[in-house]
Amino acid sequence: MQIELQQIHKHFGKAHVLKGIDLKVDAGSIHGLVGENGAGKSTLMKILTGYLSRSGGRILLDGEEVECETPAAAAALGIGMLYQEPQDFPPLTVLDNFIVGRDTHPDNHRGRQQARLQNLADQVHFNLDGEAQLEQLTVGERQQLEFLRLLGRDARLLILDEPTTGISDRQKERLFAALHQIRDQGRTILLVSHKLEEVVALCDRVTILRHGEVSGEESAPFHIPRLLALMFDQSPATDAKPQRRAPGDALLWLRNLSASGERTGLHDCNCTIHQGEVVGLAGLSGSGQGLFLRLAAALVQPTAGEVEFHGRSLNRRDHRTMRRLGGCFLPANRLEEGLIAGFTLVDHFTLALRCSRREARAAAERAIDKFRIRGTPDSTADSLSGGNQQRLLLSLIPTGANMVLLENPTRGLDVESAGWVWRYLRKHYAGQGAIVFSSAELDEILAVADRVLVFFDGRVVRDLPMDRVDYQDVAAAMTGN
Amino acid sequence: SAEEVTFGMLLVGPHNDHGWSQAHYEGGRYVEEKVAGSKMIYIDKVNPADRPGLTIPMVVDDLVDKGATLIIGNSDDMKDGIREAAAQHPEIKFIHISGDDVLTGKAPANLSNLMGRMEYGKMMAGFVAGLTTNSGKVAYLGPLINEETRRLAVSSYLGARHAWTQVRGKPADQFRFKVSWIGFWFNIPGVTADPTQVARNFLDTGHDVVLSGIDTTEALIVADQRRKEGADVYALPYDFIGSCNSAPEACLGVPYFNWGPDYARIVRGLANGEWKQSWTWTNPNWADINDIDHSAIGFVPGAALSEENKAHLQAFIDDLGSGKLNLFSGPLNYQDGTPYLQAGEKASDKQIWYLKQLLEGMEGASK
Amino acid sequence: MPNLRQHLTDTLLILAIVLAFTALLLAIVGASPIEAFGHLFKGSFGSWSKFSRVLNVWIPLTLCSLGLLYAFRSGLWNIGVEGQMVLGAIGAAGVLRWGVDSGNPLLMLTLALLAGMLLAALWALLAGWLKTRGGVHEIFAGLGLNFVSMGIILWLIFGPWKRPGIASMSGTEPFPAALWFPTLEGWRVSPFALALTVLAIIITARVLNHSRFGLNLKAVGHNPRAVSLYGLSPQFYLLIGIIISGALAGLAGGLQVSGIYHRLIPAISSGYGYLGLLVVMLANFRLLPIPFIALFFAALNVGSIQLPMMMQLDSSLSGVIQGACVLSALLVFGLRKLKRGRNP
Amino acid sequence: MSDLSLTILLASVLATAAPLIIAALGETITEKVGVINLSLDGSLLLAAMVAFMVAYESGSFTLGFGAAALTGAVIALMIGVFGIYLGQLQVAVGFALTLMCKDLAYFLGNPYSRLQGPQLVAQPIPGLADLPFFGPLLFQQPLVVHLSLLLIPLVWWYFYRTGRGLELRAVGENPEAAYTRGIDPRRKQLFYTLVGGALVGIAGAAFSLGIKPGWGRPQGIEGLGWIALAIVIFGGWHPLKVALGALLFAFLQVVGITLQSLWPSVPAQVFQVAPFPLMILALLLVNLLQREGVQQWLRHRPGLALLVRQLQGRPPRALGQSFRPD
Ligand SMILES: Nc1ncnc2c1ncn2[C@@H]1O[C@H](COP(=O)(O)OP(=O)(O)OP(=O)(O)O)[C@@H](O)[C@H]1O
Ligand SMILES: Nc1ncnc2c1ncn2[C@@H]1O[C@H](COP(=O)(O)OP(=O)(O)OP(=O)(O)O)[C@@H](O)[C@H]1O
Ligand SMILES: [Mg+2]
Ligand SMILES: [Mg+2]
Repeated sequence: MQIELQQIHKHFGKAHVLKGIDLKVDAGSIHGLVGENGAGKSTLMKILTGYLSRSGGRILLDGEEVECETPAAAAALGIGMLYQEPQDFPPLTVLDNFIVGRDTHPDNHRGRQQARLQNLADQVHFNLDGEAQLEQLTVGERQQLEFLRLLGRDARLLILDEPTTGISDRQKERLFAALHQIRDQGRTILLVSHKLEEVVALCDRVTILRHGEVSGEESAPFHIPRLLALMFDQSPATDAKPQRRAPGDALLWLRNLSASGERTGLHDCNCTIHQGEVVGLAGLSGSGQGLFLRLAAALVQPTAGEVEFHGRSLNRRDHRTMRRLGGCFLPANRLEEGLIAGFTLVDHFTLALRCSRREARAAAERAIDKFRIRGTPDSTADSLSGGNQQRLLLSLIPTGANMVLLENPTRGLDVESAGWVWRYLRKHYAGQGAIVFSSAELDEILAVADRVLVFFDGRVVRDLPMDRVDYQDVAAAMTGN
Repeated sequence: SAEEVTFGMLLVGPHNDHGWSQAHYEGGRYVEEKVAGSKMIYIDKVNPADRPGLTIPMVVDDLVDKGATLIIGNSDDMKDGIREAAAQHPEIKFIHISGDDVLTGKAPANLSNLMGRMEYGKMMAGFVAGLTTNSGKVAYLGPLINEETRRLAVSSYLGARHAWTQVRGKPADQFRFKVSWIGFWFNIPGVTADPTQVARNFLDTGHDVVLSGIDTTEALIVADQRRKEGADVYALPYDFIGSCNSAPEACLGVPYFNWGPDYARIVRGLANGEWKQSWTWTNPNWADINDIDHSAIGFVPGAALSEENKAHLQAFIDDLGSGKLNLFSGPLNYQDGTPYLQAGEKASDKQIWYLKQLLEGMEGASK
Repeated sequence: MPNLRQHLTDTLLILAIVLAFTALLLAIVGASPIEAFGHLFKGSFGSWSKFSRVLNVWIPLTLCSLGLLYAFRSGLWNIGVEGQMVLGAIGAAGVLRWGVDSGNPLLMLTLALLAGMLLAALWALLAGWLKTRGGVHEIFAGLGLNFVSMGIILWLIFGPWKRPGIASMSGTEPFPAALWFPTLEGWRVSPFALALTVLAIIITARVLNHSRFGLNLKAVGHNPRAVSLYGLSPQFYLLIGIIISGALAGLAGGLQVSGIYHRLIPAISSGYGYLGLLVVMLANFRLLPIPFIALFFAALNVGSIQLPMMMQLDSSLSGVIQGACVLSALLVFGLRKLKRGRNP
Repeated sequence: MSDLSLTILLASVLATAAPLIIAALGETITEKVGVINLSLDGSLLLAAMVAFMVAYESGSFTLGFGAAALTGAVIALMIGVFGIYLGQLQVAVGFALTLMCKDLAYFLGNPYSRLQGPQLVAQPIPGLADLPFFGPLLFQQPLVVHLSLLLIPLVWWYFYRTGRGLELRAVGENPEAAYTRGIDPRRKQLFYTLVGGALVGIAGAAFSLGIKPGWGRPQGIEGLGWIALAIVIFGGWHPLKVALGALLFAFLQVVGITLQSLWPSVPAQVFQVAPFPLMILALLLVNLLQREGVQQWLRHRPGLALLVRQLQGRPPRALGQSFRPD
């Protein structure tokens, strides 16, 4: 099946996420879609399967315009998708999960379905127990099951959004072999991935998205540095980095730390953060950086190991202890975890500074001025644009903080503001303490950090001082090489 | 010269409850019919559960506003409220049904107490039950425990025991009389025992006649269900002359209140400017207890009562009326074995009114 | 002020739906809607004595609703107000029983209200604790505790606290008049209780809308995940919210005992807790409309007695109207939400 | 207890439990698909009134039961439209409906108070009724008892052995995922909410036409709706355990009366209120057992762990949340 998307637009409320995407996929090919976090890949695919509505644009299958208004309609057209976040039913059994749905074989005979499942699993050498509870499976195994479902359907177009999360290399090989086989049957595959070497190994053609726009299209054979260049903004070198100081005393210890959560969990992490350091956490999203920051902030309790801050163990403590000792955390999903929708700037300052409303208003005015927040003291947090929400969060960091943990701190900021923010953060917090931040943009990390921790699959795979960092090496480590 | 009297009636339950409140309501209607120029204004469901926030003095204010010069409160529960209202409206006359404020001296001068001697009705009900039971096991579905409910249960017991031992000549030790209290005048799920359940339980445990002491007719309905399923069981409802109607085939009869004559007497008196505070405990009209114009209480035999037993009942009523028979005569012991009446002693009104326990021979809680 | 206009149209719309629905019901039972509404109105605002009766309902209803507002602010559905009110009544009655002969009625009344608030707050804390620690949803914890409190009050009235010799629905022995909250001549409402309620409204307005505590509470209700970043403990505020909620319900219960019934009766809570939930929902969880809606509901409760007296209609019509108000409000708010969602 | 034969006791339990089982299973269906119908206490009452009214006027049980089912479904429809499609809090809608339906029942039912109406009685099934033990237990019961007993395996079978049942559970767990698989979760939710509501209506009719025949104020079933809701939780949203919960409650009620006469000193309220603290304790237990520490402790005690797993029930994940496709 040949797919053509024309001028697809998508707005989420005020956010313009897809800005006129054109995409053409040849029948019987494996087409790759790559781009940095938040580029709009998943959104585009969800529009194609009818899960999301589109704000504008046309979809053509084999030259004919189709609507794709619901997943059911898309399924009827022969489109099937493996979602990035597993769309399944953890409390049900594997077999139940395999059966349920109007998009597949309308046969509820458990014996026959079990046989089908077994048969499909054998084809790709997966190993799944039909009677197991799905929630006891790893995310990788859940993805495998979803993939088998998809395989078992007569879908002419298979969309795979990050299908290789958490599966072993052997299984990956089998999966790839199966994908080649499917392609050779004449079916079309759209593969969304961050992992460039997979894309390179599998795809016939690749489209690169950046900030909701198509930034390029390449055909095999691929040149990885070129793909990287199309994916990430090559921001002009930030002058935020002053003279590197020698790290001071240790502030934060993480010992044999493990925790569950996110996609991968965190496994056996050891490191020490010293005063004066600016540490960047690199890695694909959901590789454990978020969990690392939350563990350090005592927002999540470890399943094993220990966090120690200023010589005090944070196990069994909550964030308030951390905060009293000078810690501070800024989450990436600002409105869910950081700001309080419906609360004004003044409200936020009242909460954060524990002061009177008059003082809070003054503080809010100062912050608006200083951080160039486009809003008034009485604007509510949810009425601010994404970038301004981020500025508000930054302005709420207490002045005396000595351990600032930031998750994607400049997300949604333009390059110039980002530069200003980093100068500000360095000036005010790097001296009296340390800054630890994650970022989806490797360039930012390389530009700002004194030290880089590279995460892959829930593990810290590199811990490098800046002078030993090599762009290619880190990018490779991030993608599992 | 007679004045026109508007009287206000406070009914604790719904006016059409086929029970206690309806009996009062019909009494009021009787007055309207018989006493020229009289008019009733009633409010039913006067209880805090049904009418949150309503207190007796408030309702009385309202009725007085509407021109009532006599207020009748039909529930024991209104005791304090009526007394309070009476103190606030000295020019208005009050009747509290089933109360004892006049006896205890707490009542202001414009408050009287009125009650019918349902003890006789209950004796008749018990008597009929004792005549009819095959198993010798009679059950009493009681509401909550207080002096009034105790004396009614005891009266039933005395009547039933009399029928069993004296009329049928059976040994007293083969007779069982069981009382279960549901905890309230009607069912409140999650709070009271479920009367339907209790009645079933009675029948399941071999009792074949159930006397109801509560406001609603569960006992009769359950007995009727069981009859339709082939069991030979009966029940007697309480309070209202028409109570048997909801299941005539299972009904042995109903002891009922007939408030009309007393009410008419009082209203007529008021119309003529007469009022005397009194504590009145009215007897049935022994000549004809079912004489609607003269008897304060009555007993309607049910469709299920055999002709033979009807005759026994009539004789029993005659004996009670003539004074030949007084069931409240000693020797009688309380349930815990302490003496209630010595041999030959006859209970005074106060001894009956303030009955402290159930009697020896009855099963069930006294307190 | 597009906001004000929207509120106004919403209100009118809700009223129109309710009027139409009620008129339909009355037509079904063959009664004249005009007459019924007339009686409802005259029965509640027709005279001072009637109006004072409305106020007597308004007081506990408002107190419960205010309390509920605290719980809702912190994100909890405190359906247990009903039981908390009962416990408040029990606490107050306990103190008054104990202090019958103390010779210091003012002290006793104060103590009674405080004890009622304390006991109710503890009862609420139990529900809150079940929620935060035990993971038991507050609706079921609250409901279960409501039934338990019903069991306790009946047990007290028919057991340890029963009147000498008898136990009845009429409750415990009434307290001597010295232990009643005094009322003004011709009024049936205690000015003290009225003042207390107005005070509660003012304090609640200040606390919820103009204090840091209120802000913290609201923050927890809005986004429990974010507040820990501001150094607040969400659990603490949840508990505080429900405790205040309970204490206000307890105050209402205490006033019922000391100001209205002058004794403990089984139905002491009169369903005001549940009705309060409706009031708050109809107020769309805002403070300002609460006293007015509570007044409207109280008037319905009081005026509805005229229906059986004058028209032989069942007075449960008032409850139907109250429910219909909330449902049509939910409908109107829901449609508005839908419209907003469609064209942002 | 001595006077009471086991058969009769159990037969009585079955009869008492019948409407509760029907109502609780109805609510189980509703909640299993992710919707919470909190209006049970009012729905039961209104349906009971309508059933009595219709059966009284028409003399037909079928019409009575049908009208009650319709009543329950209409109330459920309000929950569905307000909660599922308009995105209002289902709990709020349900609660308002609870209070309103109750008053509506008394308002409209007033003229039918305490009339002698039709009532279902036990129909001994020829042949089977004379069996020892099982005869009186199962075959001398009113039809609603059979209905309730049939419904238990039926619901179980539907939930766990049919494709539609699987879809139902899937929607209740994760409507988004169901949506991605071509199911319209909102339509499913509305449909099963209506089915559940209709069953609740039938339970109401079972009261006023069978188990507690008649209509009046108080009807004597106020509060049972809350109990049914509690039983659903107690039963962990599993039809068999829910039915067991209803039977247990009925058993407590029936035996409570016997126990009361055995221990007259214990106030009657204790036995009546018992189910509620029991429900809270059950919920508490279920939640505490899911704690990491407890789970770890249990890992070394497989026997106990198995028992705990049986006890555990988890609400459908999407319970009470409204799903709205983009
Ligand atoms: N439901 C939503 N509401 C609002 N914004 C959304 C929503 N879903 C996605 N977005 C925003 O749209 C943008 C594109 O998201 P999308 O999930 O398509 O990115 P992606 O390219 O798949 O990223 P990743 O590699 O992290 O999966 C992001 O900025 C995201 O925050
Ligand atoms: N819900 C709202 N209510 C009121 N004003 C709003 C609302 N949402 C956004 N705004 C205002 O509209 C303007 C544009 O918002 P938008 O989110 O499009 O900004 P943006 O260009 O994306 O900015 P940024 O680069 O900071 O993300 C901003 O001034 C913002 O404060
Ligand atoms: Mg994505
Ligand atoms: Mg923006």
